[in-house]
Amino acid sequence: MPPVDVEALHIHDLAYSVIRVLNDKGEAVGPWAGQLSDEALVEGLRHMMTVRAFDARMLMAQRQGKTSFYMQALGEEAVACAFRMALRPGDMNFSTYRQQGLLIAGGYPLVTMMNQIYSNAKDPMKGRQLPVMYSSKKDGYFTISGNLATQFIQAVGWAMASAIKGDDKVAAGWIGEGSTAENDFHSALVFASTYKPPVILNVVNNQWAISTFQGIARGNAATFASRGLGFGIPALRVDGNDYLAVYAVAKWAISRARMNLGPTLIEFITYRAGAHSTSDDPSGYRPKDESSGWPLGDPVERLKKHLTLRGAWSEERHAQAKGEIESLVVQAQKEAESHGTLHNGPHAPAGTMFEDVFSEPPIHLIRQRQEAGI
Amino acid sequence: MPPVDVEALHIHDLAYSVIRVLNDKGEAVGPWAGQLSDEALVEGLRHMMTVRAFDARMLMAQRQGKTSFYMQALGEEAVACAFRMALRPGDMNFSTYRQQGLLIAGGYPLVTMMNQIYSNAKDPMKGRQLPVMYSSKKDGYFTISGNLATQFIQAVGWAMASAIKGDDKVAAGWIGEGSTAENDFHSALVFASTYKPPVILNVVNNQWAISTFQGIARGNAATFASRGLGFGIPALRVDGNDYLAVYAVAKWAISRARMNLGPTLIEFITYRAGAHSTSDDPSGYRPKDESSGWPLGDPVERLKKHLTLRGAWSEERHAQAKGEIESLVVQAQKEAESHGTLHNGPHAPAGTMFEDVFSEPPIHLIRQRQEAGI
Amino acid sequence: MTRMTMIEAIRSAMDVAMERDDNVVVFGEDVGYFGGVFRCTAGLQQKFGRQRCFDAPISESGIIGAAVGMAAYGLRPCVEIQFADYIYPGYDQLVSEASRIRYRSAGDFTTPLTVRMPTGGGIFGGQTHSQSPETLFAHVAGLKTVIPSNPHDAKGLLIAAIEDDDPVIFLEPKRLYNGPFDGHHDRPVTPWKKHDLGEVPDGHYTVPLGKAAIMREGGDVTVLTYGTMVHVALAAAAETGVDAEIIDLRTLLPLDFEAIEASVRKTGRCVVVNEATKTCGFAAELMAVVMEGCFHHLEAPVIRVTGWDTPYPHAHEWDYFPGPKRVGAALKRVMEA
Amino acid sequence: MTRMTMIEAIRSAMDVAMERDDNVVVFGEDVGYFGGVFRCTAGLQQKFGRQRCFDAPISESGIIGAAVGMAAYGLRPCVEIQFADYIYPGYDQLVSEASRIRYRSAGDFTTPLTVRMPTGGGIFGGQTHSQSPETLFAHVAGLKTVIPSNPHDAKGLLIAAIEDDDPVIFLEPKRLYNGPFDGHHDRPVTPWKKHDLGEVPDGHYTVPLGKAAIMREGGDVTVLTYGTMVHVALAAAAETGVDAEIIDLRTLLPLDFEAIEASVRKTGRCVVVNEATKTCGFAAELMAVVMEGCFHHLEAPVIRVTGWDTPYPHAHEWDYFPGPKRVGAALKRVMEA
Ligand SMILES: Cc1ncc(C[n+]2csc(CCOP(=O)(O)OP(=O)(O)O)c2C)c(N)n1
Ligand SMILES: Cc1ncc(C[n+]2csc(CCOP(=O)(O)OP(=O)(O)O)c2C)c(N)n1
Ligand SMILES: [Mg+2]
Ligand SMILES: [Mg+2]
Repeated sequence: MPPVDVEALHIHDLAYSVIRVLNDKGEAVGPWAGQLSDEALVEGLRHMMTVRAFDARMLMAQRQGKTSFYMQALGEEAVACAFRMALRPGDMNFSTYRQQGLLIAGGYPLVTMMNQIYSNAKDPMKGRQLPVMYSSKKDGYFTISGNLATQFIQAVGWAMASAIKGDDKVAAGWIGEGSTAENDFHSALVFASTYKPPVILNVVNNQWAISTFQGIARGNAATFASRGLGFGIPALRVDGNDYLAVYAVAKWAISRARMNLGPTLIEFITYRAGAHSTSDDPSGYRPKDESSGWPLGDPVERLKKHLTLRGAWSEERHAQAKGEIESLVVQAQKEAESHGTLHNGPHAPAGTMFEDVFSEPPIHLIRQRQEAGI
Repeated sequence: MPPVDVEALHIHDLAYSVIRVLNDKGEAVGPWAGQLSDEALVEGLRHMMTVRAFDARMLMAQRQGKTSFYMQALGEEAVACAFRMALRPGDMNFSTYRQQGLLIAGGYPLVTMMNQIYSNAKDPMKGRQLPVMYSSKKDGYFTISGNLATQFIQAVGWAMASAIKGDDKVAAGWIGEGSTAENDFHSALVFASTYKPPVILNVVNNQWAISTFQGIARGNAATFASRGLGFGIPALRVDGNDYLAVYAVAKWAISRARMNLGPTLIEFITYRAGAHSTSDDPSGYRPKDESSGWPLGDPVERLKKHLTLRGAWSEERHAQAKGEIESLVVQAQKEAESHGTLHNGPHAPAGTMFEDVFSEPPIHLIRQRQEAGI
Repeated sequence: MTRMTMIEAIRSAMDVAMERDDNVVVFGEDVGYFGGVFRCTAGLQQKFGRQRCFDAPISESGIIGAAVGMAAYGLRPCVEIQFADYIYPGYDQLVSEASRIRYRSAGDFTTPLTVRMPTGGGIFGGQTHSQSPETLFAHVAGLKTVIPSNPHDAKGLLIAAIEDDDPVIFLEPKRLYNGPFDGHHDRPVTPWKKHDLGEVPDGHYTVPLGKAAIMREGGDVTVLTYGTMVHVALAAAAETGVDAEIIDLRTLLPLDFEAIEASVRKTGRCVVVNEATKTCGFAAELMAVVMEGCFHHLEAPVIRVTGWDTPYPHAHEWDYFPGPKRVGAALKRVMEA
Repeated sequence: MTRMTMIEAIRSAMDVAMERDDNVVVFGEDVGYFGGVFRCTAGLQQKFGRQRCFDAPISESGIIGAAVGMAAYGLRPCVEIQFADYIYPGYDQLVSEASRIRYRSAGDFTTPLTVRMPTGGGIFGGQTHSQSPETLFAHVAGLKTVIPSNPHDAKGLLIAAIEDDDPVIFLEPKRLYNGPFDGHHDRPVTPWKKHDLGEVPDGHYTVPLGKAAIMREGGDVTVLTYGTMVHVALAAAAETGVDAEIIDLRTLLPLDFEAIEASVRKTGRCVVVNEATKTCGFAAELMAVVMEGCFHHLEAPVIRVTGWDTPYPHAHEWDYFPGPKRVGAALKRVMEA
């Protein structure tokens, strides 16, 4: 583990290799191991299992016509769940649509998430946003944009503000590997390089961008992490399906930021095991069995194996936890559905559509609302 | 000199060092030396002297109110002049406003350049463009944009087209170091990395972007060249005030492209010895004597010294050449002024303002032209 | 003649254009191997190879910037932006570059390129899959802006766009991809395969840019509209019984002044309809054009029916979308005035 | 009270805002050490330090994107885009982000930020230093758009913009920086230092967003305009002798409907003037607003005087610029109708 005040130049190799803690046997090994207690790991496992159960239910709810759209994080749960545990209250995530794990691991109520997904009467976003486009300032979760990559530079700006105010809060920017091709990936790196604010720039490389393999965005480069090196930003590549490795690297980068040592770029290698979204069917562009052949394995299974090896977990406890979690999710779903679903309502009153465009409604919006009669 | 089919990974050091041919004594040394004959070097010297004389006259013309604006390349003449000599007819430059050397070294008529600067009756751009925003397809010079960086990805697109058509023409994109912060620097690198078209991506690092020192754009990175490495694009850094080094590196990169071995990024280190433009006065932001202290020296003086050492040049020949060139420039200026200047005209007929918006004027433009009565 | 969906018609247009001219290349996000998230380019890579139809990185500015360079070289790129809502990172390359290259080089360089993008709402796409940004193109000198309302026009206009020597923005109302949606979201939509406007000639033909189509002749009031709203207006006329003349503009720039002026002078009344936000929407331009060309023929103020000046909401889609009820009310109101 | 140029007034606004609120930060290209290419931020870094006023890399999307993040944190960034012509790389961050953050988060996050940019022509700046892109902001729900015509308003409006809780686009007509240019390019311009509108209070005050100003009362015709064109219209009225009521809108969004409607109902005639390209320019929206609110009071069609639908040319600037001759002709024409 390099010192937190390392210069990017001295750890170039970490941008080209893969940091791992869990080996094939499920043991925790190497310099990044040994940071989490049994309890913390069991909690982490439960978080990942919750994300997975939540996703499965919501996917089904979408198929049942209860909402318009859903996006799961199947296979990638460790990235957001472990990262979240390394943050502190007050820190801010600028997330994409695939980091529901940040909210779930942070204890955000499942019912509230579902209310948003259903655009129902209790949706905190009042039905204005697509499903999964959560927002919660107090939970350190910046309002998600449907436009890719825009949040990456915003994370840098937020971190600059934290530094300007002498605050020790850190920001985490999140982006998919496909979206690193977008402009704002560059603005983020430029500003991070110039102002060195307390920001962690997370690239979630789940190998696919809808139908497009990562090679199209990565081009002739060996890794996405290496993009950071030309900016003098320390860049690390980590096994994103290894809960322990994700946590350790996150912790390292976050301490750097917290001590005002500047930005870190992290590439998390993972695999999008499911479809891109409910609007997508991957059978048109990738082999059905690719997912099972994916070398990093299932993050839930890997942590389960490790915990079992440690003697802190067992098949029985796993089955029991699974049952508990599923019933928690089902219960949350029932409660959420009692507040309505997309096509059957109820929703926030239609007139709220005209609110929050500005701090105060200007006359043209008042007139339009009158015209709409709502 | 690395083999032209080298992988970026194997020449990382070239992105962090500086390739030079001329040493302090004016001798040509090292692996990149020995590529140009006496005649070629004398021609190169004359090109640079012509650019300088041209700039000086046009600067004065602007001060005399004959046009609105001018931008000189003082101190940076070697970059464009030497690069141009490594290209072939049919290749295309996507240049910034500071590569007039490409046109002059390519034999483009000085009078035509001046006609553009004066927006006079013979201005090939019909008075539509700011001074120095040249365009000449047949001379391999893409129409200059006032918007920074946009041309960089266009160069990549042009090169992609060349490759798609099985053509062996190459494109050269040009950008200032300050403008590498712009989005389209990134799009260019992404597309160049993915499609590996025959393009040379030139970053002219003249240390300043108007009042802003290069550090603001470069941030925590050691060099601009290193930006290419995260894209797997071979990246070289070269002394841009060393005509021989610029030529050698250009030649190397262009052969790579010509043989379809992919893109190359080159950082030319030079120094903007003058003001940014006639609208700028650098005394407000940099020390008056910085320019004389600039370590790379004057490219004209350096080549003159080398040629003299080689026995191919002398003070007398230099003085004579200077006189000849100056009178050529003055003569061109007289001719150009016979076709008009900005404020006194004549210009292209005012009605031409409505032409070339589209291939055929649509009805609304015909109506507007009628309304304008021109 | 074959009955086609709008997607098939658009695909057929690219197929025909690529067959006839080697210089036509097609690319965009998910466009190559997979054939596009709406399947508009399905099969083109298989047929024409990976040099002519390919996947692009997720970079709208890269896609358009590269297309500008290719067009300057001599190709005719036809690129896809996955949703019109995602054009903004590429907007600079349209406004500052594609639109001005001919002008600023006095014809030395030209950029014949087509930028296709699905536009408009009605699919529960929320704020970022529903926008109608046509004003942002029509305002820019040097861009042509086209928006078809049916498969026949879509194919003919797209071929014309690709063959055009200027940059063309080609907006595809995604709610019309499969059938003529009239705003009655609670009723089934007739698929194009069962609709006369789904009749599409198989080979090459063009629908000229800059010519509107009268979709319904009428004497009482002129409706100026385009895209999805054409079908909404047809429904509104049918339901209100107002004898509306419904004009599908098809091309917003260049605009068919003749058709507009002839109709409004005839009817003396006018309703303009667009899905976009109201302020500075294209409807405002149409009102200005009618004011300039037909004021003395107007018996009532022109009324506009548009999206509201809010972001496009998800759950309240049908309160936002200017459906047949709002258009019908405007028709009646303009007749009463 | 001090007589100030518009540049000094703008600088004074930032100075006052930064004094009163530590959360106000100022940055942009060449803005910090040097104080901006137009010198609007000169002295602010020296006074407030490099944390509060600093240079940015040349990246408009970075500048606005970072400002969005800062504003979400709780700062009030006031950023400079060197010329409005260079906003496009940052347009996505305005349209898709700044404008929608409050809405999409239902008020959970807000982005109080101000984006200053010099706008308009008249300085021989050619295609890329002359544009008037106000339509592109006014069309976007969630942005406020402001454009002052004199030092007094510039300072008051800029303070109001910085203190406003929504994102504000602040367009500075660069041809007015030093004096009230009326379009007579062959005559000397009175410097603001010798002009009453150059009288600027020293400390804090605001000119409220959304309120127009009547610059000249009149009974014959209403002129709706803003920015540089206010002075052109004043000249045109003086020269033609038409008793025009000249309204300086000052804020395009929110628009002062009351002022517009009251005046047009009084005069029964209207000319709208903007410098931007004609098609979909803000003048079209004004015509639509007048059509909607005042049709039955209109005695003649509203006339618009605008830039032509071409890129802004360099040498033919005075053939392009809608000067007092064209505005005067429109005044006469609308009176004859
Ligand atoms: C600016 C923009 N362009 C295109 C899209 C359409 N789009 C949505 S998700 C996606 C793929 C993103 O892939 P990646 O960044 O790898 O993230 P992942 O979905 O794999 O998590 C695309 C192209 C968009 N939302 N925004
Ligand atoms: C998109 C855009 N933003 C800002 C500007 C204003 N501008 C013109 S030149 C310049 C500095 C460019 O510096 P650099 O790229 O280093 O090139 P140099 O002038 O040194 O050759 C700036 C900021 C512009 N022309 N375009
Ligand atoms: Mg991905
Ligand atoms: Mg520079």
